[in-house]
Amino acid sequence: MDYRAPASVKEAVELLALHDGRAHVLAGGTDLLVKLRGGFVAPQVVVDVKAIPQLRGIESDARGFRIGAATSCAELAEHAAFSAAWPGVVEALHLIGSTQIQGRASAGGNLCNASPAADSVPAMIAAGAICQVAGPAGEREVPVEKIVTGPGRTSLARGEFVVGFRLPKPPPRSGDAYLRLIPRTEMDIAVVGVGVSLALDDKGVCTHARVGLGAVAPTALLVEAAGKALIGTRLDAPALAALAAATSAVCKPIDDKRGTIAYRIKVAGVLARRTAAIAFDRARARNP
Amino acid sequence: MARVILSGTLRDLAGGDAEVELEARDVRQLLRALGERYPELAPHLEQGYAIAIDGEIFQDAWFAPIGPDSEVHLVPAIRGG
Amino acid sequence: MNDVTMKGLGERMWKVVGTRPVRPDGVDKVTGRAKFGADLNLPNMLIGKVLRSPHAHARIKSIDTSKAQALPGVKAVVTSADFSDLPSEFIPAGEMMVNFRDMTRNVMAREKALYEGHAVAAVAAISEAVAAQALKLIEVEYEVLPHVMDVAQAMQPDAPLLHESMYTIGMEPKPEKPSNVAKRVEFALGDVAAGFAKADVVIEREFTTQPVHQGYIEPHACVASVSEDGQAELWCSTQGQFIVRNFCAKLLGMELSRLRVTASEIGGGFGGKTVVYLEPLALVLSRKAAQPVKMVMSRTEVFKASGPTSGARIWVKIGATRDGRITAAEALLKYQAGAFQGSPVQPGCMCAFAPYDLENVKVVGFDVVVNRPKVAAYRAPGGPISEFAVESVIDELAGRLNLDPIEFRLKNAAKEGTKAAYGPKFGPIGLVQTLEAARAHRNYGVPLKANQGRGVASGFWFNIGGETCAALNLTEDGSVTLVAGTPDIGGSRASLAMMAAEELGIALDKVRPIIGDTSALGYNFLTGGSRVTFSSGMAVIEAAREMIRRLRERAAKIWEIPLDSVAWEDGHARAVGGAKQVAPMPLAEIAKTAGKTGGPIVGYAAINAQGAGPSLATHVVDVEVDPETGKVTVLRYLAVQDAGRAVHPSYVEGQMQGGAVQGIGWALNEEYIYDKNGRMENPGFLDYRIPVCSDVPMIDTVIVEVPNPRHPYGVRGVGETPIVPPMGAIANAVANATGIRFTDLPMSPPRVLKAIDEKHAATSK
Amino acid sequence: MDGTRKFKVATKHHVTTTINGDPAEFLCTPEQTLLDVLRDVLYLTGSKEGCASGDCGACSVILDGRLVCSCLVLGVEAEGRDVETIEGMANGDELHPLQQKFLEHAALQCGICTPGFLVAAKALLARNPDPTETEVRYWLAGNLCRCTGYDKIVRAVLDAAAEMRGN
Repeated sequence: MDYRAPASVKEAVELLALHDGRAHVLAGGTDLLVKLRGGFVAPQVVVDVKAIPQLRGIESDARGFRIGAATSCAELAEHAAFSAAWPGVVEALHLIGSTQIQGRASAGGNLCNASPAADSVPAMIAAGAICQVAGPAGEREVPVEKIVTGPGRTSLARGEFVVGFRLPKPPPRSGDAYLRLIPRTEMDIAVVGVGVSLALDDKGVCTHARVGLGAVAPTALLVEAAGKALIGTRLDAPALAALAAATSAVCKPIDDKRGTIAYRIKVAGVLARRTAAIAFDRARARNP
Repeated sequence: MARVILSGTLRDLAGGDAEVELEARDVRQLLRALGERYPELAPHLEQGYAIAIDGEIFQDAWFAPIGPDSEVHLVPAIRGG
Repeated sequence: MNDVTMKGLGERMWKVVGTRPVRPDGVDKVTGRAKFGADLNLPNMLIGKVLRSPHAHARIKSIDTSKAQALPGVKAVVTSADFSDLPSEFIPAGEMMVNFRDMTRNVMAREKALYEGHAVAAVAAISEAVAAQALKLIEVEYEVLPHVMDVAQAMQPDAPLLHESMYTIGMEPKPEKPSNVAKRVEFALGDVAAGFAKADVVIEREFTTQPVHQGYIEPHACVASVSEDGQAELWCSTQGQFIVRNFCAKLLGMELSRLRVTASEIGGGFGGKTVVYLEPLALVLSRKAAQPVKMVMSRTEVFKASGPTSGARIWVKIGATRDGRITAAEALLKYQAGAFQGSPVQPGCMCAFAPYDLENVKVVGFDVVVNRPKVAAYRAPGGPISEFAVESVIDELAGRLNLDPIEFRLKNAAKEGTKAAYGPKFGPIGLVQTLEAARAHRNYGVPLKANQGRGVASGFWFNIGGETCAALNLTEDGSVTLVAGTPDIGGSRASLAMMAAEELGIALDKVRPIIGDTSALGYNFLTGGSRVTFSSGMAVIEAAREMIRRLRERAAKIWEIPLDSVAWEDGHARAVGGAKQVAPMPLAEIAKTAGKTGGPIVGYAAINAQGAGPSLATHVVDVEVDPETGKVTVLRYLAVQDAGRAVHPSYVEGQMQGGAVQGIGWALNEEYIYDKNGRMENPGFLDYRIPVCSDVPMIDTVIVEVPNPRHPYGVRGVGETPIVPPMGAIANAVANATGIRFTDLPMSPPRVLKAIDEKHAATSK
Repeated sequence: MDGTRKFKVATKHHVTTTINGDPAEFLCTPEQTLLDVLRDVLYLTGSKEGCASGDCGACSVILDGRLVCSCLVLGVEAEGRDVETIEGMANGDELHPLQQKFLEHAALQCGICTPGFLVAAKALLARNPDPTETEVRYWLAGNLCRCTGYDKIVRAVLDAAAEMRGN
């Protein structure tokens, strides 16, 4: 195995294309190093993308935020403006592993590792994040929910990798939140994860809602029916019940060491309700 | 004579005798006497039994004294983690 | 808040015992200097690795190591052919008897691989990478056999047999066919049928527990070096360097004195480091390669090939009168032994009802082999499993009788003179005192909210003594080196040095304790059975008394007076009885002239410590259950325990707190999960969920002191009892929070939610 | 397969870095983790391997001011970086307040997890000099201890924080 740390996107794309399929992108390494150690992957080369300026840091402008794909979760969580704008995304990022993992893990890595249970992905989906993908044909933008196609699989083409994310500036009276269920309080993989992002009109009625759902299907899902259940409501009990039902309805989980099918389906609805309530409170608190 | 109480598996091996009286001034004498009285029991006695003499447990202690009126229990040896 | 309740003292003024000094090995451990198992490197050292069975049960038809042997950089390859077969012979080990025929098969599979992770071959090479490559070149031909994982299945007449020649011991009539049941044991007192007939209320329940791992953070590790003349050195992380020496010498056919074993600092054991895994392999590899060999397990190997303790099925039936007196109790325990016989079912039987004063008791246990790693001792081996079940039924009975759970236990508590269900009468024991202290504690009165519940459980463990040596060497400047033979897992160098300082009457910092290797002292049984502060402490006190006798002799010679005219007080020799008017002579002064007065002054004790007193505990826990997710949160936790005498109270509390949190893990989340092929699905700390810091509250403690009359300072072991009550206490708390009795561990969120939903479904019908 | 085939010697990288304030150089293969390098190449064995998967925290080090698991960092990634390990925590013969408080509170039993906890706690107090008990517990959730039940560790960290604030 070789190790390369290119300084530009172009150079990285070339390396990835050259070693087609046998090169592995290294961002925070918190998943990759475990796989290397366990012998689950044996790349010819690891391409450390952290030396590429575009992959690091947070920028903001009138339209919103751009985050470098390899920026560590700890850096993102410490960014005051980003945390204020997208608290749900930040709490999801902040739940990826321990403090130690936070110092290394990145949103790009969490997405491209393509685990159905990645914490940041449902929150990013709810937030309507756009993924910036670089490849031999240049850069393209893709909604975050279109990247992962199955456990361990992505839609990225040969030589492509994720360089960053765009998140819009949150509208007035909007809020987002993320909750997950784990057996302990920390250090576990989500059994269910739910991200909700919503906006209210000046009367407190929900005008926009997106629900992202993790760990209950081969990929994280955008649950459109769940969002629709909230729109036009003040998140009263029937609306939350409809939300829970819509969320549970799309679950296609498996029985595994982390939870049963029945458990995941039920808890997905419970968490959707609880997450929406938090997002709702945040939206109301963010009254312009 | 010391009173020796057998229970559970040991009692089965001793043909159902729950209690016997034996002449023994220490643990080794007791084990010998028991083994002679109950040949079925003999091979088990060297395998991890502790001796409770008047309530106090002795392990691997051949010369722990047994009084003339002592009550003696055979108890599986305990090791612990 | 941590409290110490003093009871029944008044015999002497303690100067050192009962204080909380900084431990003597502490600085090494906070600076990274302390050397643990994997921290030793020797010149010319090779790295050894183990090839392990991917199958839960398979006949090994052939092993071809020729390609691995031929790989450049590979220095030795071993299989079971490198170990002589040993006859069936039982000797005492960590928790009960060990059979060398089984042990040699467990360290290296012989005819069959009996569990996933069972060692099949091992290599030593110039680097870890080469060793790993060599493992891939070893060709093993397996015939995969049907496997069996659960005791109920394993006890079926048509179950796949692990050992074709195993016949159940303890069955009448003797079985004619082999089976997976190694042993039946029974303990009985009185007449249970008559007892149940007198009961007004009888409750019987079935329980299951899953295997749980000791979960020490340091993986097994060792370095072996065998020279061309057969002299061997072994460095390893173990709870007993002497038992490692004896096991390895037996497995390798060596003379004991030719193998010197040094115990490294040990990064946790909890019973799991009382057996050998890598050590004999490293020695054989080193003997073949004539170079030092280091071996370290990965975490995956630790889970798949070492530990755990038994999973079990338990049936308990208890009857009581309306006024709260238990009339009869009965239990049936079936414990997984793993691939070889030797589960802790026997101590499990003996502990089951030990906290209670009962006239009619019957407990039957079965030791059952299954295709899982051979169980190893785990903190009070066997006790937590049976006592979880018993404490659950006790609690339910208290509820049925409308009695406070502590009150009900007090009405039936064993005390001094109580005849234990397993036979003997107890000496002074502290259950009543722990119950009373728990009831008086502020935690017992905190009001609870919706979905919250409080649970109580008590626990018992025997504690042991055993063979022990200690040496005290007086140096010329009056400081003392202390050599103990029991590895220090949780601060015992502190407690031993404190007892030496107390007895000699000198300052604690004048005593420097170390753990000796196997050539430094006579035989020591291992660190286990909560025996170190008790037994090594007893040996240290005896060694100090011997040293004091010699100090008095020297003073008597110097003063030219008879020995019995010299007393030892506060670190000084004093002339007494008017023989001579001289100023007391401090220890340091006698030390300075020791060479001129007869040579170096030492104290040595070699004993077989008897009279270990049981330690009893009562725990009280408050939990909150999320009714929509089934998640249980521990809100408050109180552990009360009888320590006899707390030599260093901080480390006694540490045992209580650590055991409680291990128990929380056992109760709520820890379990071995296997797929249908008998392969473990969660062999790592990600999915084998031991409690993390944010999972638990502060663990409040109260130390009760009911001195053990058979120890010079009143000490009882404290290390194991704390893991006994938590599972029962938490199950009882969850029952009080939800109205549902949970009988299966762990009470993980899916299981709890399922029960809650089923209850709702039943009540809404 | 050919039993006599040669094993491939991996190309080693030359890495220049700073460890505990001192310049350091080492050679490592791309597969070696920073933990492997610290322990097996530089013989800084204070950082421990408990899991090699980032789940136990026994290998915690501070990399450019960030707390990380050294088992999840490649050795080559240390190039030009600043690494702080347990061996650099005391100031000469003066223990760090956290080290002192761990001793006073008996916040260790076996001690295998202690270096990781100390490094992690140091990183916490550098960012948050006055943490609550809950903040301490969540910050340290990536450090497993099987002996203490965490009680005395949390107390030691809170006490050290108070002392470092000058209370």
